[in-house]
Amino acid sequence: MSFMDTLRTRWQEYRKPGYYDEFDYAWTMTIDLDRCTGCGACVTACQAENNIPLVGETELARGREMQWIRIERYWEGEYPNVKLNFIPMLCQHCDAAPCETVCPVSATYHNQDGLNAQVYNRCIGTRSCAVYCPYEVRYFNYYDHEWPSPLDQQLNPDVSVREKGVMEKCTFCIQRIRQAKDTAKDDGRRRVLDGEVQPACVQTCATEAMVFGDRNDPQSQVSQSMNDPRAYHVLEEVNTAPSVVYLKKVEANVST
Amino acid sequence: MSQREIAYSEVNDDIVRSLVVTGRNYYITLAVSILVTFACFFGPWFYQIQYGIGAAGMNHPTVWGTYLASFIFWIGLSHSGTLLSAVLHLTNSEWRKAMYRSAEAMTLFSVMVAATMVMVHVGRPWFVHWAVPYPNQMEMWPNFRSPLMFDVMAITTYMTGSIIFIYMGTIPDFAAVRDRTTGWRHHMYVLLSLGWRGTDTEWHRLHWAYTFLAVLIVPLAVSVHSIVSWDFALSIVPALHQTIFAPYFVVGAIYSGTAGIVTVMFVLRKYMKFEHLITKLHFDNLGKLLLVMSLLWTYINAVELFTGWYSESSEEYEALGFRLFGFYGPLYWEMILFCAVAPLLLISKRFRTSFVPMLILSIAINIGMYTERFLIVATSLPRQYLPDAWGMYYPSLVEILIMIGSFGMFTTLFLIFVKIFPSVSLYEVKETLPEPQPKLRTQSESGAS
Amino acid sequence: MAINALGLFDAPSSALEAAGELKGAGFEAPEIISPIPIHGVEKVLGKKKNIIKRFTFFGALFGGIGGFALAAGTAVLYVHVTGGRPVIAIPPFLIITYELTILCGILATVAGFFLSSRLPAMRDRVYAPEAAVDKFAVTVECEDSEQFRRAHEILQNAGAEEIRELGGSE
Amino acid sequence: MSGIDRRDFLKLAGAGGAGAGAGFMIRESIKHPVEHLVPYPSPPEEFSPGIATWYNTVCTMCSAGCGITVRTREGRAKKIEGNPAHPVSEGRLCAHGQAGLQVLYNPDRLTGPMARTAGSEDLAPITWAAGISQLATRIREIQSSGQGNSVCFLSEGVGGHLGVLQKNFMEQLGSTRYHQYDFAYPHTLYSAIQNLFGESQLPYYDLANADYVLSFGADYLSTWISPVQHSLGFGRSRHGASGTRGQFVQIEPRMSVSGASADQWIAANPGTEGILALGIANYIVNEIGYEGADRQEWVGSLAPYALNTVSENTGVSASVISHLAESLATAQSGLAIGGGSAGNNTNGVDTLVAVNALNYLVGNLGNEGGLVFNPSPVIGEEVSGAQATYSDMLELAEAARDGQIQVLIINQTNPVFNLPEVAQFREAIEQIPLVVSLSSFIDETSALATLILPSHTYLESWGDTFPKPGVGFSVGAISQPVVSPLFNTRATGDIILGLAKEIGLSEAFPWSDMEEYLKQGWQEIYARGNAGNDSGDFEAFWTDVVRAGIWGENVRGSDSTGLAEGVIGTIGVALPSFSGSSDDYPYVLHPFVSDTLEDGSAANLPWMQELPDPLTSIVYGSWVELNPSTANNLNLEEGDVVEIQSPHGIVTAPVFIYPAIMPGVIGMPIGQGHTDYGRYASGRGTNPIQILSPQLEQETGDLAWAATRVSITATGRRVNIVKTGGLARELGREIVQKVDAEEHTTPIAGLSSIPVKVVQS
Repeated sequence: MSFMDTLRTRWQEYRKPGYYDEFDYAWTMTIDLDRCTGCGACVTACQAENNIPLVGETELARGREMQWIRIERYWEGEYPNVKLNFIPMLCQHCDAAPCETVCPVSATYHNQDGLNAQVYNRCIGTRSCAVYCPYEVRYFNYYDHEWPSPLDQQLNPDVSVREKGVMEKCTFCIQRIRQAKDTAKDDGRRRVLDGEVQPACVQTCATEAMVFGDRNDPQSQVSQSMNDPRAYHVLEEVNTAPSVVYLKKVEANVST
Repeated sequence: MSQREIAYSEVNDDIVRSLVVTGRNYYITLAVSILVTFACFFGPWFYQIQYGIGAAGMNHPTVWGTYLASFIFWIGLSHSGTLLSAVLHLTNSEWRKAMYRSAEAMTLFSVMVAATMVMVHVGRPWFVHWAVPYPNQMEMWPNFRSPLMFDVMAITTYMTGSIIFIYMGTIPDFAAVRDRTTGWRHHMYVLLSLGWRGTDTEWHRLHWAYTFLAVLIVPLAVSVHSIVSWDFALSIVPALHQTIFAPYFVVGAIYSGTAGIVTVMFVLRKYMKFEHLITKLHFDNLGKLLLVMSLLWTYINAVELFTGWYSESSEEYEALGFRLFGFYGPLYWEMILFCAVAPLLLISKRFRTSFVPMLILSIAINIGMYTERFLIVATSLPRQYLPDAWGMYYPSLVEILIMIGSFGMFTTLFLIFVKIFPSVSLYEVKETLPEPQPKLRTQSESGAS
Repeated sequence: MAINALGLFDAPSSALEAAGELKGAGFEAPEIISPIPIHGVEKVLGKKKNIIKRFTFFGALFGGIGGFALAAGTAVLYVHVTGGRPVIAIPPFLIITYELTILCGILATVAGFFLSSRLPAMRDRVYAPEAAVDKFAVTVECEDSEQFRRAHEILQNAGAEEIRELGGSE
Repeated sequence: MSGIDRRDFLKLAGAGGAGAGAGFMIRESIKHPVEHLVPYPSPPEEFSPGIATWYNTVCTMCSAGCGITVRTREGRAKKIEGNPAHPVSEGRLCAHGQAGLQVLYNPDRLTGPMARTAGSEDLAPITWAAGISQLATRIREIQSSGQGNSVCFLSEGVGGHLGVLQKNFMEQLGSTRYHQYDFAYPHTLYSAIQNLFGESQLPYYDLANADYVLSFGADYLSTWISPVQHSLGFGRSRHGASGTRGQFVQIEPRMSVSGASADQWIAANPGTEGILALGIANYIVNEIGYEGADRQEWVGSLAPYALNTVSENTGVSASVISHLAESLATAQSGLAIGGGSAGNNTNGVDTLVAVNALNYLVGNLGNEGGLVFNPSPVIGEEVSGAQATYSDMLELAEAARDGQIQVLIINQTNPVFNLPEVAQFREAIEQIPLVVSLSSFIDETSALATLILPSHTYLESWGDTFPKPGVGFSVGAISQPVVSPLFNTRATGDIILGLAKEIGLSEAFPWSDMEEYLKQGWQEIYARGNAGNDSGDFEAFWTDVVRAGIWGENVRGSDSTGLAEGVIGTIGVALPSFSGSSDDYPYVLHPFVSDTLEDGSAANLPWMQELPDPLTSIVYGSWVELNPSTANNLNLEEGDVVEIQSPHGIVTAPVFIYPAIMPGVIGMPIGQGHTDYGRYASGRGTNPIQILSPQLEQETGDLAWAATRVSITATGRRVNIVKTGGLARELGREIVQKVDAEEHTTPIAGLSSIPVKVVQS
């Protein structure tokens, strides 16, 4: 191949949008809204796994909550025909993530697993990613958080403790994914098995509303779950191609 | 106009006097503004560096606050100076010449203050150099797809361009002042004037270099504020994600910049005793420009609201509704009053040529424009797609102090400027005066005839 | 050892006249030092070549190519996907290109200005401080005192208020 | 938070300058990472640095007894996860279970024994030897004077061998005063099950296989009995474990988490849930046609519960009642459960009898998707009756006031907080000369103690748990210490054994520590030879059980499908009686156990304080829930501080407008309002238990805590309720999308709207 040909091939390669299709894994989560009871176990599990700081009442009053996964609640109707719908909201790991393009220092990007990764050490704290995120799932460290001793002994050594001025968000428990990949490699396997890795929220969910896995594998539980006709994306109209798929809540016909 | 005939030497005298003779008022003002800068800007900022951005009132989801509003405000204020100067230079407007120097200085210092606001805004300002493309060990380069990176490039270019533009135009003046000063000032001006003599070749080169710079700077200035607007418009935040944003910001910038020039002109005229250099003509012309800008601005605002209403989407409705009638609703109507209604007074020529009313209006316009920037941030971000994530944002004391301090910093820089740079262009003012006629020859000829 | 003659005039027209006469008398490159640019210099002293525009053009061209190369090159050096965009994403990179075009254009213009006007000057040159206020000076380099005398005469006839003899710059 | 006070701020502001600024920046940019993750200087042998070790044990954050796996690194517990082998939780865990780490690592934990010397207000640290001997000396004195019964032991709900140990210890002392006290203990449910089925154990509700579940007041997904187990069942039922998607109906005056997750939420007048249940029963028997042999008996006793009467009493329309009855009866496996506020009225037992009778009528006893009876616990049957009702506690207080109690030992329970002010329990405790607390924290009750002998947390000590209710067969699990003790504390069992030795009861308690005692106890289980001991000798069996974190045997409970003799004739529910007149106190107070803080015992866990309440998103505070129309009538808005006055006291809290509460009912969460209990709990919100009237449940004598009437007065003050949520309305944005149940027939079918890419690997 001549130099020009090489150049042309490379050019075409680099001009191909969204080549995350070719990633090693495409980690995906489905959340069945028909099962979610809004209990909040996922929230606490996430806090425990990912060293999410305690914010305190005064800071919460100033609107500085810090929960990588949160339960949103939406009321419908008025008393007595009133309904409450829960929806867990976490980083959607969008394939066309608005947050990634806006970071001037590439502190957030798409990694080879199709995850939306956040590099804490690289972050300079412009907070523009949080503005660009339509799901509002990016959280900022407004100051150095403290773990009064001995609460600090609980901190997970696999996850870094973020300093002030750094943006953070759900990672799909990337430390667990890393570990599973290492185990697979040690066992001489090419790929992580389905169900071998689960983020803390999925693991703890008592109604089994959440399923996590690789959608590249058509046999995986999550692919099956995505096959459900109830599958949809939240805020589909903003076209972010999320990796979190929700299954529609089922509304029973209650004739009263 | 009612401009009195003045001689060339008088111009030199005036300017050199403004540089060398310094009254007590100047020192008091300078001391006050330095004090304000340190007490309100640097003090709180260092506290914020120590504590974290939490010292400001930002929260989830309103992660941007007054710092960014101030940033846009100062960038906007910078727009009239260099841009106006360049445009008027290219169109050979005579009336530009007495005012463009200070207008450009305003540009320069507002860009500087804006750049500082970026430092104040980011969470880890000590790593802000990572946003600059330079070869490094980590082989990490900034993300050139980011609108914020466009900002970095555009503002750097604009700042460089503005510094060069103002400096190039001042070289002959430095030379003129060089010859009239002594001591450390003389040495400083020797350096600053670069050995300028004023030969015909130098004038010729300067003219062309200056013209090319002007040609380059006009599209640059327009691009800078368009790019700043894309920080917002490229997001998908309701009420920010609007195609009208680039012209909206450019028009707003020129609008507030022009108003800023009026304010600065008034102050210079009054306190530097430039009554004969800065005249009603300038205020009249600036007033006309302000009126045009105000109408444009009002139109674009109407378009913005119309787009939101026409979209029929709950997101746009709620965000615009919150801006108009929410907690910060009164500020919105204040902005409309100051920026859309009050400027209609400019239709009257009597108003345009009265100094004090023009000063009041120009300050009001800039208050309104600051409000606009504040509202862009503070009323859009709290009302986004997921209602359960809605929140409210109230500026904290630190933020308000830093906002006040940024004005102090601007004033300080400007006060230092007027003592170093001739704040009115010597040679261009001279150009506007009638050319000196040869006296001796005339006498001898008349005697002969 | 050259001598410079410098005549001070109080009006640009006189200075122009004097310069024209000097040029007509065979003096090489008489210069006018003035507080303001004088209109019509070209007619008297001939049209000057303007090389700044080339600087500006090539500077901008360099900036344009370099800007795109910077954006695309660094993206290719360290490939990571953001937002599902191509590695070489044309629209955003065009903005970088645009800004760097202007930046390099400006810098090249300044460089062109300095080079072509021989600034900053490192040594003393012929100069009259009054020419920065309201006088117009005409200077010419004379090879010997004879030439200086002739120049003096021409300047005198043109109506110079004062004529100075200044040391050569060589 | 970063340790800057105002003085520092002023200093900084004064010292400000560009140079100083550069200094700040440089310091920030070159500083070392904060070293939160301190490794051991010299690591113990059990672990390798950098490699996680998992230990199976049991969660004791509530009484459900879920199995957990604790992940440890470098000898520190890092994460609690569910134990997949444990049949109660199947690897799942609730938020409280997760927060167990914060019990272990709580900064307010007591670090060693302390005593209050005479005349001093402060507690001074002492040695364990001194503490134990002080207590032992006192007990010996009392014992030798033959007043053994004046020693009282008040524990939290403890089962298994620790419970047995505690009870035996008290028996050896000659004391009958061994009590356990948990605020939310379902006395009425036990009573109802006993009355109706003659079973002493709570049954297992097989939610997973049920396809129509009627819940009367039981917040089974969040706070009631065994939430994780119920949630698992709920999820599986929703996913169609029984063949069709399960439907859930919740009947309660204020929507709970279970109500929010149900398909249908029905508000019946408070206390009339039993009447509603009997109305449904009546409809099933008479209209749908119940064919049992005892039909006539039912017809007779259900006669007063005609549709119209029931509708009038309950406020639920006749069509709804008949619809519920039809759905329940025609469902493949319909299930009715009752508890929570329905069981805490003056007619609590009758109500729950009526509710559970529905299960009999639809014939699901012992069936899949129905009500399965549990066998008696392997260990600790004798402790089952130790739970004190409100009347028992009143009696105890009375005895204390009379000077009949010389020593009170409190183990992790907090009656001062969990009993209404009118019980005057604090005053009673103050009369006791020696109050000893074994609690890990200074809570309101421990604060009254003169001697504090802090025990280990459950993650540091040996123990075992036999979950109640079980899963239809016998299970048990050993809890083992997963970390070495953090502080100078001791396991409760060790304290008792040590005490026994000091008193001179070595013969009765020959074991050196709890582990040995436990092993000896498990010898008996091993000897049953029923399951799990294929492994050979006892040591192997023991290691297997400890390692697996679960033991079970295939012994079912009673498989009778009948009722206790003659119970049908006694079925009937009276209208509830409320304290206070409806004129002076127009609203019924509906206190509910907080979804995040339980009965207040989790209030010292910062994760629980920061976990938004599932229904309101409120954190760190108390609130008063009002129906929008009630609030409108009273001209109140969110954040208005109101006084809630009952005949027995006043509490103040801010108003929260809650769309799903009956207009005549006022909801208040239990859990906040601590005056002690550490930095995260104390001084936050109010405790509605304080103002409860002493209305008793007729049969059990327990407090009918849903039977208080109150009035509201605005104070004119306003506060900002701290909550994480914004506007809880969708505004037509289709965030939570829905599909009609009829369209959604099978759980997995058809093509997805989101294509799945096929990649060869």
